[in-house]
Amino acid sequence: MVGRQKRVLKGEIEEPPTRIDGQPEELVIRTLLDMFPSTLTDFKKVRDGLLRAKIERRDLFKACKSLRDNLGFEHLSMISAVEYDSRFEIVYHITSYEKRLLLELITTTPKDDPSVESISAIWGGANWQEREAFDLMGIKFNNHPNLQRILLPSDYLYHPLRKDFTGGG
Amino acid sequence: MAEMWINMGPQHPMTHGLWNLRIKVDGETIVDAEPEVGYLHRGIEKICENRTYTQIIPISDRLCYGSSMTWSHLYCLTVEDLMGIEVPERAEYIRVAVLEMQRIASHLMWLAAYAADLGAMIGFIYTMRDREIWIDLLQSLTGSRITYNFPRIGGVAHDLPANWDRDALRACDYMDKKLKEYEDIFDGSKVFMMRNEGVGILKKEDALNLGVTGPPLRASGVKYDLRKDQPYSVYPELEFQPCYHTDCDCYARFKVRMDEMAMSCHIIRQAINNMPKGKWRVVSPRNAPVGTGLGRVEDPRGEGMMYVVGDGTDRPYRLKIRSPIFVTVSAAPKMLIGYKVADVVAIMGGLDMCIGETDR
Amino acid sequence: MNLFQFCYGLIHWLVDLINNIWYWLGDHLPWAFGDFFTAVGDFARSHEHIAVMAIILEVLIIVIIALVNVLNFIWLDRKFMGRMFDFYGPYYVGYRIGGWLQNLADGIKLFVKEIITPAKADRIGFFLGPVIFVGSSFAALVTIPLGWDFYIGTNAGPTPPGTFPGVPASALIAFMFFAIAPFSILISGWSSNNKYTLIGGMRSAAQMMSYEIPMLLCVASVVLLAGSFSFHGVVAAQHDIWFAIPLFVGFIVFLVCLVAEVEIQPFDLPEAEAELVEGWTTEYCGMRFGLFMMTSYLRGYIGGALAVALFLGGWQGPGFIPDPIWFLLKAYIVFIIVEWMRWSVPRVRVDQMLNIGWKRLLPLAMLNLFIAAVLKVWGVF
Amino acid sequence: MDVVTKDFFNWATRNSIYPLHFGIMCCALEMAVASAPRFDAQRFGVIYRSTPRQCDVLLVNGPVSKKMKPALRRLYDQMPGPKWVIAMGECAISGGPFYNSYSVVPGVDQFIPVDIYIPGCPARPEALIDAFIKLQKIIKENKKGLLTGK
Repeated sequence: MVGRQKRVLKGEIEEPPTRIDGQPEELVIRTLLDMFPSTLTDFKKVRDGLLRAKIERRDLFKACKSLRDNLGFEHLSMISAVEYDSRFEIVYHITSYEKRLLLELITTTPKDDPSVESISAIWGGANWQEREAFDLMGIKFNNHPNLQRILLPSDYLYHPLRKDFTGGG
Repeated sequence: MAEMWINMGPQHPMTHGLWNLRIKVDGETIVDAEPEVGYLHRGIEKICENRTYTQIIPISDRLCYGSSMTWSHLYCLTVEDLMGIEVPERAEYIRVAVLEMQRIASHLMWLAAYAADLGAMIGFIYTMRDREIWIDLLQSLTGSRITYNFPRIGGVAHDLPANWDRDALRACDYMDKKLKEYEDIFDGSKVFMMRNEGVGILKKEDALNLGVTGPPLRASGVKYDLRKDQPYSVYPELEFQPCYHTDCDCYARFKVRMDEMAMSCHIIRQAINNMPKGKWRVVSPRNAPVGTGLGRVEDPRGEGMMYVVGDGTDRPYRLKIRSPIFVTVSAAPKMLIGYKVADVVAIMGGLDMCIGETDR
Repeated sequence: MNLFQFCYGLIHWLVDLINNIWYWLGDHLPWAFGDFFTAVGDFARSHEHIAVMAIILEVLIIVIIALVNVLNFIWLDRKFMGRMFDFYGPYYVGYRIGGWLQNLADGIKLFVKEIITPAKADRIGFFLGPVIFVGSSFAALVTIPLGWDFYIGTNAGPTPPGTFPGVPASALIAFMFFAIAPFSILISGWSSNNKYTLIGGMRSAAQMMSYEIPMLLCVASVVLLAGSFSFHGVVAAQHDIWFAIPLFVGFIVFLVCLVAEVEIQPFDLPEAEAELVEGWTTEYCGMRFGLFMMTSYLRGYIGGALAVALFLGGWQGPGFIPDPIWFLLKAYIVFIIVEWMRWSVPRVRVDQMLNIGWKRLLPLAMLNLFIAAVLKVWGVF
Repeated sequence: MDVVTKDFFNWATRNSIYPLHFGIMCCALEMAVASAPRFDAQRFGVIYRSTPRQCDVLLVNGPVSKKMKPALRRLYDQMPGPKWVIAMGECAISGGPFYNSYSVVPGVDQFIPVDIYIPGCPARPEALIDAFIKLQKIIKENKKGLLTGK
């Protein structure tokens, strides 16, 4: 057993800091609300380590840039596009490895103009996820380097995850 | 030799699934690379919108054939978050034991494919042989070899069979011995080290920027394991450490996975020894409330995530799946450019491709 | 009695048998065919004709032995691999003889398969690749003697003192033919018009360039010690001690180069399965592929035979077993050691392969040659 | 000539089956397991080749998406005759759980003739070995001269 421990652990053992005081969440909330007082709404701490906020799409790029540069959110986990009756919601899940936080940033686009600013210049991992959202849901990402279909054949005509698509599934 | 594009795939021994890696080579050196996925796109997200919550569990099993238990568990976790269900503690312990078994089986599968890619047939055969032990354990628990359909919304399908815990502990002891043997086979082989050390460097900044998660991220020196840092099941009550490495190369990825297998054995032992008695399932409601649910687990391949939107009916309004490999493979050009054609198998094999979840 | 004398005698006996009837026919046929019959019969009885027929028979015998050996080798390879890997290997085809018929079934099936020439392939090169590969390998094969009396030669009488029976400079000829095969790989790789095969062919050319030189340097050290270019001379010089013992470094270098030359596992870069689909055989199907596969094992057999003849004392052993059996036994053991390496070692990369060839094996081969020269100067041999 | 040789060729053909090393989804894992020690398909002379030029059997082991369909058809066309197709698992037979998906071809037999269907989701390795034995029977009973194709 002793040998096993020695083999597995690389370097010193570091205990993760306790998160009971909720300090990092409040820091993030304060900073973001200071920067975008008018466009950032519905800030909410869902549970420990998970925050939720809505932002208007014109400030999305700036908000993401300051999230990465000032607040240490270095990892974009997921981009999901959801279709509602009159709007598309694009949900960005952004992780901070140091603060152990997950921020759920929701932005809305109207149905007749489904386009937001691409954030693949900030997080390179957003590149393919935005292509996927374009492929399946038909959301245009402005200033994307290579916005093409990724999962479906390039001559496919529809965006199959939209609710009005009836081709199967 | 002039520069030329080579298509590796969709049918190619290197791919382990259906995808296409287009590389541009100058002689034997790669100057450009471009992965292309989508050959296994099944439209699971659309299918899930037309199935009830319970019907989706077997479909989520088929997301990733290497580690199907993880994905059905992730789905159940997400829907429990949406419905607000508290899972009994025994169910959580059973889930953790089974998940870590699945992690070992998945890593063994990766090791087999990796060894076969590098040309060491002996590695393929020995790891496949030892994977059967874990598959047998999971089979005696769930009745199936690959797609288990075992987690349920609000618990697990059934309790442990008799003597299963004893067999699992024995398998852990056996695995500890076998891991030493693998170290002899792989680390003791000069050729293996030559093929791995210093190959496929992915620096920490690039890994963070490109959204790489899981073992490749930890091999780049980021100590981040969701089980430890944003714990989701009963992982906070178990004692373990995330395995990481700072060399950023293929050997580091290999080493991280080998250490994770040993650590998983350690977790299985704890989970089985500390398992409380009690119920293993609570009844889940048929209809979900209006709202969103989020689940996030440490898949063997990285960060698996699901986002479900409920609209009050018995079917999800939208289910979004985040596949770790889908994001990781987009970092492939960063790792490939500048190396030789023969390094493609080492680098892409070190990522542990699973196309089922990538293409969804 | 050596093989040639045996074949000569056999042919002579057969010709005499047939000629009895032939002359009888010539005598009794009514028209003026008698002279013609006599002329043909006399030609058939002439020494030249019988010698040529005897040589053909010799080659046939050696090739049949080699082919049976190749079947054995493939069977042994798969069985050995199976035992290493916890399974049986071929088992049900030819159940009573341990699955030996499996390779025969494979070969016949490939014979039946359709042969496709890709539309954009260079047809001549695509056809010539297998021909040169198989032909050069068989040519290398027939120069290797299996025993003191078991070789392809024309000397009917006793050899004069100071010379050796068999083809003079047979070792040189064998290595010459042995080195042709990579060119055919390059031809077939290029003419298939496929990127994988092209890379495989180029790798093969690079490999041949870098491994032929240390290998021939090792052969040179052996020839230096033996003082003869023929296999008989080399083997006769190993009567007291195998060359593998004084030239141990050379033996190891020779084995490694041999593995690279016959393209098996750590050095099977031209047909690296993981990255180049099947390497330079990707576009070949049917019997052409079957010939490639058979010939690659045949080259394994030739390699084992060369190692045995040059370093392991050839057919010399305790006298109670016939020479060829000893020779084949040793060749099998060398082959099994090579296969052992094949199934347990990963594949090296192309630049590493060149590094090993030029930076490790070439200096070692030079060192070995130096050792041989010192031994020769001291008069040990 | 054919009368004399067909039994002999038939014996050889049925005893040396080379499937294509081609994995699509879950059943591909079971295909790999079938050639690993416990199930050991090599006993029957089953060897996986990586290039379609050297194969006898196309093993379709998963759902075929519409993006993959032309590539799979091309793989089938590249194989030299006589050739056979095994549809392994529900996905290859009928689309399986994804039968009504917008991007999955419901059954590989819509564009490739299939000889043997293996049910199961995923099909077990024993089922795959059983399919190989059934394929041997098919070849044996198919008494047409094998030189003329299937």
